[in-house]
Amino acid sequence: MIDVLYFAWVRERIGLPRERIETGAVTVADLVQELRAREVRYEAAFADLSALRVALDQELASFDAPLAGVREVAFFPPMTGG
Amino acid sequence: MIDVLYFAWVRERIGLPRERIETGAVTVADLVQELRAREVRYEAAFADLSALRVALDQELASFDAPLAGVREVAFFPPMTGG
Amino acid sequence: MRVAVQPESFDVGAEVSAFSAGVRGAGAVVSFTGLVRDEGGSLSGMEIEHYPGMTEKAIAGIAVEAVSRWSLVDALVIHRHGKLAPGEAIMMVATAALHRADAFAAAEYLMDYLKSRAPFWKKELGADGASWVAAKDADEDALKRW
Amino acid sequence: MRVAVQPESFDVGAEVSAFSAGVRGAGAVVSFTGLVRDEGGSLSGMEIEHYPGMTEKAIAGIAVEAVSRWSLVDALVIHRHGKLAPGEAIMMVATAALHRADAFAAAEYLMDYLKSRAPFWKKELGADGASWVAAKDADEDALKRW
Repeated sequence: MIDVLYFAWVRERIGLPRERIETGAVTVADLVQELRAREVRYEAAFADLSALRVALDQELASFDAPLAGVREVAFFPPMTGG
Repeated sequence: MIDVLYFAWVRERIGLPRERIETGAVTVADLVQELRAREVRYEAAFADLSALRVALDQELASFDAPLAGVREVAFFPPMTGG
Repeated sequence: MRVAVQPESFDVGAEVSAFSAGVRGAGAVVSFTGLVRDEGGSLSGMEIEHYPGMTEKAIAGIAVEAVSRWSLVDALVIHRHGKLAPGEAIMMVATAALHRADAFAAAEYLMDYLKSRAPFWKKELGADGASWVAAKDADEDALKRW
Repeated sequence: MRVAVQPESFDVGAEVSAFSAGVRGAGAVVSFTGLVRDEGGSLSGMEIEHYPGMTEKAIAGIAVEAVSRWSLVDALVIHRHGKLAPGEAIMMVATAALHRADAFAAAEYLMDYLKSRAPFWKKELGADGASWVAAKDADEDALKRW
């Protein structure tokens, strides 16, 4: 089981801020494929990966990073702090 | 008649902050020659012109600037504001 | 070094005063404050979402790097989240160093990294509705100078 | 735009507050404060001489140039003269602009020019007597970047 969090317009498109997912995905990209296949709102959120960022256990990571041992995955658009 | 002002260590070497001088000097450099010839304390203050700056009527100027129409000449070391 | 992530407003002047009073030995203090622009009256405010937990960690990491790289005497970051009105302070950083070049460089570094590496997302609230602020390529490019 | 040359101490926090409150429309405020260093306890203070009349004119000229070059919403310069104790604020500048890059650049420009083109001379007061602070080549070189 893994916690998946969504922020900003990713959260809005998917319609929820977080969910617990049972997955066998090996990498982030695998997990994205799995989510996109679920429903059109996921498809819409993950349509353009270049517009997305991912964090694994609250550290920025790349989409080919492995999920082994990860408890929390977060998807969000490029950050706009400051 | 021209007002001549001295600041920082120039003032300390010459021993006074300002004086009125009757001079026929055409340029700042001429005035410096005239002052150096006066007394050893002036000689000491003006020994190294590269260590000095000059302002004419409160605007930075060069040593070859003409004195015509100038009412106030100031000599000082490089500034250390901020 | 202090990092605060909070919904509450803060008093920029009081923070700068307290910060400056605590940096004996420093010769230079720089502060930056980001304010909600009103875009000529077309914006009614801003809403800032963040990633609790990651935000604090990310900012602390950026601040620790700045302190070490420019030998800062001290550094401060305050960043709000939630709803803000035009003119309100969104965030501030302050840096203290022996000399001005280090204090300036560290403050600019903090700002560049907070823009693109701290998990905040700004939504502008206008007359025609709300819209997420898009990250600028220039902000990502700004990181390359460090 | 405000320029103050004064022997009295000033409250950096209060100045930053007042300045920030008056710059509606700006998105970025930068402040710089120069403090008297204590050099590890070897300095008992500082005495700053200036050229009354020229100082105000020189600073105003520098500030007007900064406001125009970076389209500042506002700028502030306060510079003290006379006797100061370690830890006291010698001077401050503040700049307000739409975006952070302009506010930072203008504040650094103001500092670089105040260092070398505003007629102040610092004397450090130490245990072994007083000595005039020498201008640094680096400060003169800093002007070349603008």
